[in-house]
Amino acid sequence: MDYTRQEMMAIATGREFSDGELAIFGVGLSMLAGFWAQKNHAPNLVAFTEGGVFGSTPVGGLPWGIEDNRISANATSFTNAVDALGCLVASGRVDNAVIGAAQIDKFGNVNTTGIWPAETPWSAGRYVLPKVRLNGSGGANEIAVGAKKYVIMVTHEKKRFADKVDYISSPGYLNGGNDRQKYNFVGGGPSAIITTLGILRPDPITKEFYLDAYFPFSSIEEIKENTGWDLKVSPDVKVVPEPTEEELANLREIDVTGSLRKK
Amino acid sequence: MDYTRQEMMAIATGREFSDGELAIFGVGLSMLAGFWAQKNHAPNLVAFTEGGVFGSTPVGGLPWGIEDNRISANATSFTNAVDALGCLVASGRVDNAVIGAAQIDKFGNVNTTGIWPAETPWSAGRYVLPKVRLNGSGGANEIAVGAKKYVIMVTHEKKRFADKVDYISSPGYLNGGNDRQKYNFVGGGPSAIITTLGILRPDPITKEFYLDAYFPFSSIEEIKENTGWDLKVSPDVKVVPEPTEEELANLREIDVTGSLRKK
Amino acid sequence: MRNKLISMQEAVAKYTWDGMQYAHGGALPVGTDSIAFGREMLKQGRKDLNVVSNCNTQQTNLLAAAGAIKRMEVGFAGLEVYGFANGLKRAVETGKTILEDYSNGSIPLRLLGGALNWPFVPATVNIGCDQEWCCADRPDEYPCQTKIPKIKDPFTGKEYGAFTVLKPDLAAIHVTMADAYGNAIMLGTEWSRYELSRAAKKVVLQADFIVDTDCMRQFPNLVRIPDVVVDAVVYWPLGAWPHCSTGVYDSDEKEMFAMNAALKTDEGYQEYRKKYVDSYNTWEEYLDMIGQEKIAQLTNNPTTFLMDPYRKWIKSDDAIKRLMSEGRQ
Amino acid sequence: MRNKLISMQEAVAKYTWDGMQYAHGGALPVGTDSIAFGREMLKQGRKDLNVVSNCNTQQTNLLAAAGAIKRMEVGFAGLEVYGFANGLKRAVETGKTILEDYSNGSIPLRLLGGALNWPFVPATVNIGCDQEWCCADRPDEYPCQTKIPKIKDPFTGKEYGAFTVLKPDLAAIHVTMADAYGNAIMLGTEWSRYELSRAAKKVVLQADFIVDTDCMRQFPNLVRIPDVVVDAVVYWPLGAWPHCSTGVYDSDEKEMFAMNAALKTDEGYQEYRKKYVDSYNTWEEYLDMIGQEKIAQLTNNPTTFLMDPYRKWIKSDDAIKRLMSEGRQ
Repeated sequence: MDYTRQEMMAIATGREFSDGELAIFGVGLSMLAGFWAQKNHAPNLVAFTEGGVFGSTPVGGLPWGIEDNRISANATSFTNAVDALGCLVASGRVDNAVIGAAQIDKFGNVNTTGIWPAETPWSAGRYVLPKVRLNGSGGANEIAVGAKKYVIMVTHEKKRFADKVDYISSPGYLNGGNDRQKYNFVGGGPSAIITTLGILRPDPITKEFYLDAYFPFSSIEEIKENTGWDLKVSPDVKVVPEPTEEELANLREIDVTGSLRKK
Repeated sequence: MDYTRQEMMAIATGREFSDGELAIFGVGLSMLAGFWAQKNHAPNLVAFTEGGVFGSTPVGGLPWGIEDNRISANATSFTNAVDALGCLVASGRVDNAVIGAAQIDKFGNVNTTGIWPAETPWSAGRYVLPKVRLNGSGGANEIAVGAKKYVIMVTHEKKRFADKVDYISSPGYLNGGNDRQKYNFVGGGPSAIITTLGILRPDPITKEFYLDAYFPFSSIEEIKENTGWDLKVSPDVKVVPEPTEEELANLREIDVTGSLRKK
Repeated sequence: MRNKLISMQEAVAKYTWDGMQYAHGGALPVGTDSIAFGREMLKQGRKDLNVVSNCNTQQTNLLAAAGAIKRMEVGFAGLEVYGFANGLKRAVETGKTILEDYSNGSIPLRLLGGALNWPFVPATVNIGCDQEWCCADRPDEYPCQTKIPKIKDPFTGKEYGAFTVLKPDLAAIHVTMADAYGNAIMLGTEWSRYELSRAAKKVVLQADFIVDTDCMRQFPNLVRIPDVVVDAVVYWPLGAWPHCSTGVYDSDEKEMFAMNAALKTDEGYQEYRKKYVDSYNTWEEYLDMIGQEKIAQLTNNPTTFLMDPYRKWIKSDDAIKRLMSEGRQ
Repeated sequence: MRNKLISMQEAVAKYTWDGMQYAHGGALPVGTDSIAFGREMLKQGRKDLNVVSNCNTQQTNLLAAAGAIKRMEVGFAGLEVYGFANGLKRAVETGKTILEDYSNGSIPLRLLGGALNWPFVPATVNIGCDQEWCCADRPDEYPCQTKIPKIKDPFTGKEYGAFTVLKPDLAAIHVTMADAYGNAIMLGTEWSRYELSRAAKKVVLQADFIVDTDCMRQFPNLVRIPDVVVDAVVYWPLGAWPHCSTGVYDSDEKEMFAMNAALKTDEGYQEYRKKYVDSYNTWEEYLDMIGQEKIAQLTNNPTTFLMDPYRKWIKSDDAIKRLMSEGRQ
């Protein structure tokens, strides 16, 4: 079957969502994966955006932002950031979510703030300026802290998969184990890292992410090569089932502009 | 001129409001005094209620409550309690207000919670049940803590004017002096106690309320007799000017049901 | 979206139980409240309630008169210009109801803290007064240090208080309009209903009108309670009576006084209950009990124009009954 | 009620100054924002700004590109699907702008804390991560203990953080509709504009439409920003361009990319400024600059039906000019 790595990643992410969950979607890939799940197998997945846009579906193309007219045209409720990110996300009410990452480490900590190729703040012991400034955390910090679980969606490249991220914008399992408890986070932490090559899941005890499954077009070797730490591989490592025709058809109905089809 | 003690009290209270102030009114007498001021001499007095009802005037009679349809019929904005009592009152934004009292003491502390004729919580050293349960503080606690200044409006009776109130529902100057500073209250405290007999004001240093002025129909003696502590009298004690014809006409236009005219 | 329209009986049976922490959603003591829901709780014999009440209303006045309220946290315990709340007053003075005092501004902030799942809420109010020093739950602690404990501002070192947050088991919230999925519009002051809808573990809406979801899509900024936080929707016209519902009906002045007078004694309560609680089952019987003449009078008021933009989406009683039976399938 | 309608020039001259703490009110990086107000600040040469920005927008992207932002607190610094914000990125990477990072949820809570005049806000987010440990204001403190200091929950003894509250000198807030007195209706997500309107010391509204106060009296529950918190009202049609304003116009996709591309370099910024900042004075000239064809295209979008209930109260340009000259008397 003809599908792209991006499409496989979106479908693998969407499969993480179950019917009846309360979910928060971001823009772009995250929203496509979520709305695909709703269309494909989770008709009662209830989603909203961090702006407090409720009950809507995209109209006229993939929204440019989560407050864009394309996601506001058929909303049933507009509230605000304190409501969506505070009362629903940071509070611990949201069942599932997706966030992105510029850089990720073996404990699922996410950096979306900047790139420090030489000295990082933690290696320098002071806040040095980033070489490349990125977007910051947005609402992902609230998701990381509060969501019952969430998926991290990221392009699988060695430079993105670091032993230790330059900057923790959204905390995963921090230094592993029960390190999240130090901060009394209500959320459960990341349940999966879904990449363009496969699916990583956290060890139940150490919380270090290991390779749980790879995509039909990738391999354990390719994944290990593109990971910046010595990635452990599950003895039961699986191949992710490739998209069914129906799954792919549903995705392409959602992805009207074909943004995922660019190879 | 023919006017009641209640009308004199309402007018004396209304005279405390200046044009351009941001004010919060309660129900009943307080609202009459406020809307009278707006009509009489302070056209740009801006008032709202603790429910977050903005821009309205009573329609069809004195409202039964500050959220009654009679005060909601011509509002320009409806918000909520956090907004009105939190963001506007407790925050320190409100310039002036009126609260009532079942019992008041020489430092302007107000009791609206209950009557303990024998043992009070502070004399018993434990929370004993009140003999007579009253309404509690409502939004008056926020006004007492946050308003830049406020008037306490109360019927002048000995049983209400106590050396020390049974229960402080809304703090005035507590034990006097700068005692409010202990709690970092942003508001300035009560500027006057206006009664059916006269006007008491706080000493600038000790914050003990003294008699500043009495009404044309009352006397220093009558007031001292009806006060439960040894009331100090200003050496410059004045007689409050009686209502002018215009003032009274304006009040009676506001008090359409004549609630203040019952003697 | 799930059709959440159920009957009043079902809602009370499913979402309330003895000893629960129950919050009711209204607008101060004269404005809207889920009073019909409270009547049904009485019919079903709920007792030992732990009530969160921003303000007392005729609902809590009635439940207290019935002896159903074991404990109540409150900002204001009266009925504004309608006077003291006799049923509640009697229950408190006789020790039947433990009343824990806060203020009208602190109850909503404590609900907001619950909604945000904060550990506590900073207290700049209700300190330096007997709301801090007197604790009805722990009467021997005076001045109480544990009800609103001291907390230091880490930036200035100054001392303030800390409130516990509120997360009631259930909030029964009166709204002007709801659709079958639980999207709701309130007219008039929200009071603390927004915070309540996020703080409570379960939310039941009691609506004056059921409207089509198209109404919500036309006015999404008015939908301050979206379906995601709502568990059930109950249609109950005139459901805040004898209080007012802005845009719909006035408070029933005569009945407000009469009801409160009745609740002054146990005999009065028993009579009231027979006449105004046990006498009906359906909303049609309830409306008959109020009487068509009275309803015509209360609904002819200077706020009714506020409902005009939404009338075309109002669902008929028949349509509502169809939706209710669909929802059950 | 005071007529607060003034010109854009007057509003910026009166309410902004060099070095001030300036907050802009928008809805994330693609939705509405007071962008026209920011252009006028640039015209008037404002500099050394200390900006409070829930999210970066093209306003802060432009001001940063101009070197006018000395310091900025932010939850999100990008442009969502439109990419990184090149002007801001450049200013941060070169050290021209000190960027202090928070998150999209914590900035509104800090504004709410400012609105409530709290000493601090409990932090359950932005802790256990580099928003806590890295402080751009005090770079030598690592891990920083003073940006989000630890605070103990007095009820459980557990440790959380504490945020400083925000009380900007000015909030310039974009709204869909305002009356001359400052009552305002927002369509679409409020984002943090409600909190901002209460937290800021002064508030200027930038409105797409000026409407009659009768509109507010018909829809008082939509008026989330009442006149009492507003100092001035500025009429500026298409004022969030090239962002979108829900119910009115779409984001201008071509211009969003072109503007951001221009801001990548100082030369690009200089050209942009000449063409899109210095080229107009009145709102008519501003609309000409955008072009009638483009405006027709942007205002023909699937959200325009959201404005329908309010159209009859929209004031004409002539009526607005009359109100502006009346207000000046």
